[in-house]
Amino acid sequence: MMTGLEDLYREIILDHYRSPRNRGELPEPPAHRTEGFNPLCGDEVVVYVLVDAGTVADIRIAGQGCSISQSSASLMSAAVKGKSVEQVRDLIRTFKSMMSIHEARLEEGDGEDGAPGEPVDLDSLGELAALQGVVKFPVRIKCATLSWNTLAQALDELETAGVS
Amino acid sequence: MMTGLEDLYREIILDHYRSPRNRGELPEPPAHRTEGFNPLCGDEVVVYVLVDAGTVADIRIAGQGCSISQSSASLMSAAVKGKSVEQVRDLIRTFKSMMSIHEARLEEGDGEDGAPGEPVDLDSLGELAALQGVVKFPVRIKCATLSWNTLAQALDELETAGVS
Amino acid sequence: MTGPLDVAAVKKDFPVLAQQVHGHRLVYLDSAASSQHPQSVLDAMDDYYATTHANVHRGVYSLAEEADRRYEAARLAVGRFIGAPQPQEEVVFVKNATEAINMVAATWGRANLHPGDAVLLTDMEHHANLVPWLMLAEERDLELRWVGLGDDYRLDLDDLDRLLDGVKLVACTTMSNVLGTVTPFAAIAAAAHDAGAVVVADGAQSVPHLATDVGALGCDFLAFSAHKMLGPTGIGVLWGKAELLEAMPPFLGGGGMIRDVRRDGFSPNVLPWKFEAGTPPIAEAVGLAAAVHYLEAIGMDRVHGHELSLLAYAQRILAERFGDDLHVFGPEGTEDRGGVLSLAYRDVHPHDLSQVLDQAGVCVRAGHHCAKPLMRRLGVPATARASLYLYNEESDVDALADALESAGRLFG
Amino acid sequence: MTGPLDVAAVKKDFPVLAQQVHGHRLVYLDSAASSQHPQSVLDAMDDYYATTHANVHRGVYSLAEEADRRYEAARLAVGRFIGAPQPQEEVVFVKNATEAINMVAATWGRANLHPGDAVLLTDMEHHANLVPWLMLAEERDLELRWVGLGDDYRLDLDDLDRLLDGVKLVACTTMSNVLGTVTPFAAIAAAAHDAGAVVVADGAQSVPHLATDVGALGCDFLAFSAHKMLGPTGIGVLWGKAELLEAMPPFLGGGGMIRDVRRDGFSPNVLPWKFEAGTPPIAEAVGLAAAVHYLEAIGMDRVHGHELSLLAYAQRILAERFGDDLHVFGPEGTEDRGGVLSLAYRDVHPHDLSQVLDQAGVCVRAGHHCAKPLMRRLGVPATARASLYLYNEESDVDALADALESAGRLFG
Ligand SMILES: Cc1ncc(COP(=O)(O)O)c(C=O)c1O
Ligand SMILES: Cc1ncc(COP(=O)(O)O)c(C=O)c1O
Repeated sequence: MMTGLEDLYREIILDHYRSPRNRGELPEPPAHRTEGFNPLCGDEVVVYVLVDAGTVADIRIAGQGCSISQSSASLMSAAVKGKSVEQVRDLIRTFKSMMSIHEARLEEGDGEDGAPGEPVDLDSLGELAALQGVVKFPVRIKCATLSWNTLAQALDELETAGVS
Repeated sequence: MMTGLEDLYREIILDHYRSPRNRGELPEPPAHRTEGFNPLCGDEVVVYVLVDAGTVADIRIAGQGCSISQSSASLMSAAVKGKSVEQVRDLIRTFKSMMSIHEARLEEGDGEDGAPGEPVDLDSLGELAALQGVVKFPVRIKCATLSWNTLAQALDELETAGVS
Repeated sequence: MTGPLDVAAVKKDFPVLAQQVHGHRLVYLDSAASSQHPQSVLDAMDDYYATTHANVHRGVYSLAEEADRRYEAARLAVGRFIGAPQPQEEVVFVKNATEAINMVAATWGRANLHPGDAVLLTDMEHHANLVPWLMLAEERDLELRWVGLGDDYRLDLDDLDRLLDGVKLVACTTMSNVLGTVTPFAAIAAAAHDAGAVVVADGAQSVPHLATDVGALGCDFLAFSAHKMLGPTGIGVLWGKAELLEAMPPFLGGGGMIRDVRRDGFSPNVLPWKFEAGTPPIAEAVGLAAAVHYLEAIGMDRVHGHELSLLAYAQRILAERFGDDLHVFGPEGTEDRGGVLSLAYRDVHPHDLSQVLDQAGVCVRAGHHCAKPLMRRLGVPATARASLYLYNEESDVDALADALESAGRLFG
Repeated sequence: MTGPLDVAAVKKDFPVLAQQVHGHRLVYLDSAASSQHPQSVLDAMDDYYATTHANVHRGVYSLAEEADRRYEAARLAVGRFIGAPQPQEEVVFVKNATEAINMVAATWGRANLHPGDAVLLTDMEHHANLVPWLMLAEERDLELRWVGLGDDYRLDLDDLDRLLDGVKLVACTTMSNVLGTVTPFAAIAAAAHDAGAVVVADGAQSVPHLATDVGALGCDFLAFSAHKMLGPTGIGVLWGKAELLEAMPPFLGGGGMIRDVRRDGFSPNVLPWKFEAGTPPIAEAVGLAAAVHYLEAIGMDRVHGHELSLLAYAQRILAERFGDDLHVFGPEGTEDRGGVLSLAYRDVHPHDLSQVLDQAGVCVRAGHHCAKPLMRRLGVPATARASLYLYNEESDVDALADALESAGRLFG
């Protein structure tokens, strides 16, 4: 592999890209469907989430995207299934803070040595920590967070609808 | 006088500026009134022209402006009074071609050595030739031509109205 | 950041000031129209073009990523310079202050102003903060109201409460480009908000010269241009409160401002890109950020302090040397004041004055300064305006006075 | 102006191409997004800032006069480059091609298009030539019609006469930024005029690469951007026929575009300033003129010839090395074609492709290229697009092919 890319394309990421978990659709209702776009590149993700008794009972991912957005969605689906909505929200928060570039870095940094905005407990992320290399490739961060933002929106919509 | 300015502020120009000829208004009708603006600097000129039997029987100039626009208007009023509309149109054309900067000069020139677009018979301009130094100061050309454009517009309006 | 400004050092940073004009050193007194540029601003743009240019927002490769980083970093730098609470969303790059105000009129205005609604302007506004509202007023049949000008060249606020009654939008300059008057913007904005109006600040003249904090100003929108604050041409800024920007329809349509486009419609992108259609002024943003850094390194309080002390010097020297022959359209003294001196000298027309001054290398602007309604109020078609910035010094004022004297002799 | 292009000499003129990226020489294949800049363009802007910057249109002093002269000279240079019959009136400087098209929609469009009127677009358009019409269609309840795309990646004109029947405006690209297809614009424009329609040309891709003559194109308006033709960011051009521009209402309101302003209204300035509100992109116009001079010195026919021979080389090499693993979305061969290669390589996502290519210093653009409707028509969310310009050479194509091979190995 060419130098530099190994941080981005970890084996685990390529594995989830080649064999995505929880790919497909869920009947709605009872599932809830939310679409997400990355306006910069055209990637689209569709998240089907089934919340039952405050728990993400099932989740499926459809749509198209690059290895990063697809593997991130796949890793996410595996990580959230069976967790309570509250736990899922925590996980989204942790994941997004791993992905956030600190503003100071954007302004002063050289694009290579940035640190995330807040300390993140990588252990709590399990396999998801494999995505941390994405932070070194700022343009790809939106790929990695697309499914997470879409899931967050789905949960918000469900909350507004009084389902969770 | 400071160097360079003597071409612009010839004695005859300062004289017409200090003692403008044909300043004032004419009753309309029978006179025709046309306003001109220099949008870049706010100068305004009002030309009252009385055309009788194809001749500019009388003319008056009102409005405000710099020494160049005022003296040009004054010189113009003296030059056109008593002339046929056709002669006046010729004079306007000659004057404006003295004032025109050749496009090539705008693009390539150094702002100092330009020649007018077409050869102009300066003799036919009489006292008006005193204004030729204005061409060396391109921004002031619009000052010098303001009253002339306004007069041309007045004659057009009269023609459209079938008066001349 | 205390202590006086080291003008000699500052001047060295500005290559243009080494020019000779008609055999004289350049005395540039037209910064209110457009300022000059320190070498660091030119270098920042050259470096951008020579090492990292690429289109932004869409590129994965390193060059594009770095272009993106510099462009977005410029947004943060500008946001911090004006105290924007959410710079990443609220700072929109436009082509100039004029476009910024037109954008508010065409988006917030068209969405929120309906026939009969009232808009409050002032007698001091630049055409950039007039014509967009005149256009909208005609299109939407709006009522325009006007804060008048007092004989002290300040806004006459006696009637403000009555004028504000029922007003939907107030658009007001923070500093007059003709009179140098710094308006009591925060007080006007507070009263306007109490009356339920949205408030647009035309900051084109104050942002380059005074420390700016959008919170302290109390505006909902702030418009300004880079080229008046040591930055390049081709870029300006609209700052707006995020919740207002969110709710506004987009302005121009095209690449970068969309989330999705189908044959039968489109959905807009998130802030701030929703308002940045097409390839933005990337190098210009980089140049503007360098200008902001230059100003911050000196400190805006020091910049303003320097201008006020020069202004006081100019007021004194001009009064001493010309007495009643010279009139300055603007508040006396230095209170509520920036370094702008609009002059009437005997009855010499401003055009002639500027022409004669140019022969001595002194650059002043002659004309209506894009404020024709104000000119009518002042009863003159034009003024000759000398305006000061951080690179000016007392000898520049002396050169102005000397040149005025020559003009007096010529048009005696 | 005959004989092949001396690419080695050209490359030396572009400082950015001396860059190293990840230890490799920079192979810039993204000129369709934005081109790079010869030193002469940067020098022209630096010289402008360092010797003559001042605001234009209003200054009497020498510096301002010279700024004005350079700005208006740029207008003439641009006008001549596109064969404008009246460059001094017809060339309007805007911020980018996107603004140019929005301006036509907001002025000519709002003045002339009424509910039920039909506008004809094509399936190949960039969002810049779609969203403004979608916005206007929604505002005015217009009917949008579409020229379809043939399987040969050319416009399908079989139905043109029927589509044109009753159409008021046709907006069409001269060259697709995704497919590289050069459209039969002159024929479309002639048919459109016969049907009584006004014709807008999106020339963003063709003006930088093909000799342009607005008379030969037969358009009524032409939009393009400087940054795709060796010029700076922050400036674009709208060319329009003088009689149409004359009749149009103004776009943005502000300084420079007025003849007079009163409290109760304003009257617009003459062409072209009527459409240039606020301080224009002065340095950028100077830079654009330098870019035009650079292109003219080489000759547009030579530029285009060079690109076509590189394109042919790329088509051959890619077919030889990748066969069916690689698909090019665009017409085969070099007829009606510019140097744009939109690629699909096995099922490697364009983002990943571009990322891997970047490691070898090869810059290609991944994404929908602001043409989402076209992407849907092609049945892909994105492509990886390599685009050629005068500074590219065969070794760049080889580097692209080598890097594609590495990507193939990684995503095996
Ligand atoms: C065909 C086409 N039209 C319009 C545009 C818009 O150009 P700009 O982003 O400079 O406004 C582009 C470039 O992105 C283009 O390729
Ligand atoms: C008070 C004020 N507002 C707005 C503007 C418009 O700025 P620009 O021409 O850069 O759009 C100016 C400058 O001319 C100004 O002085």
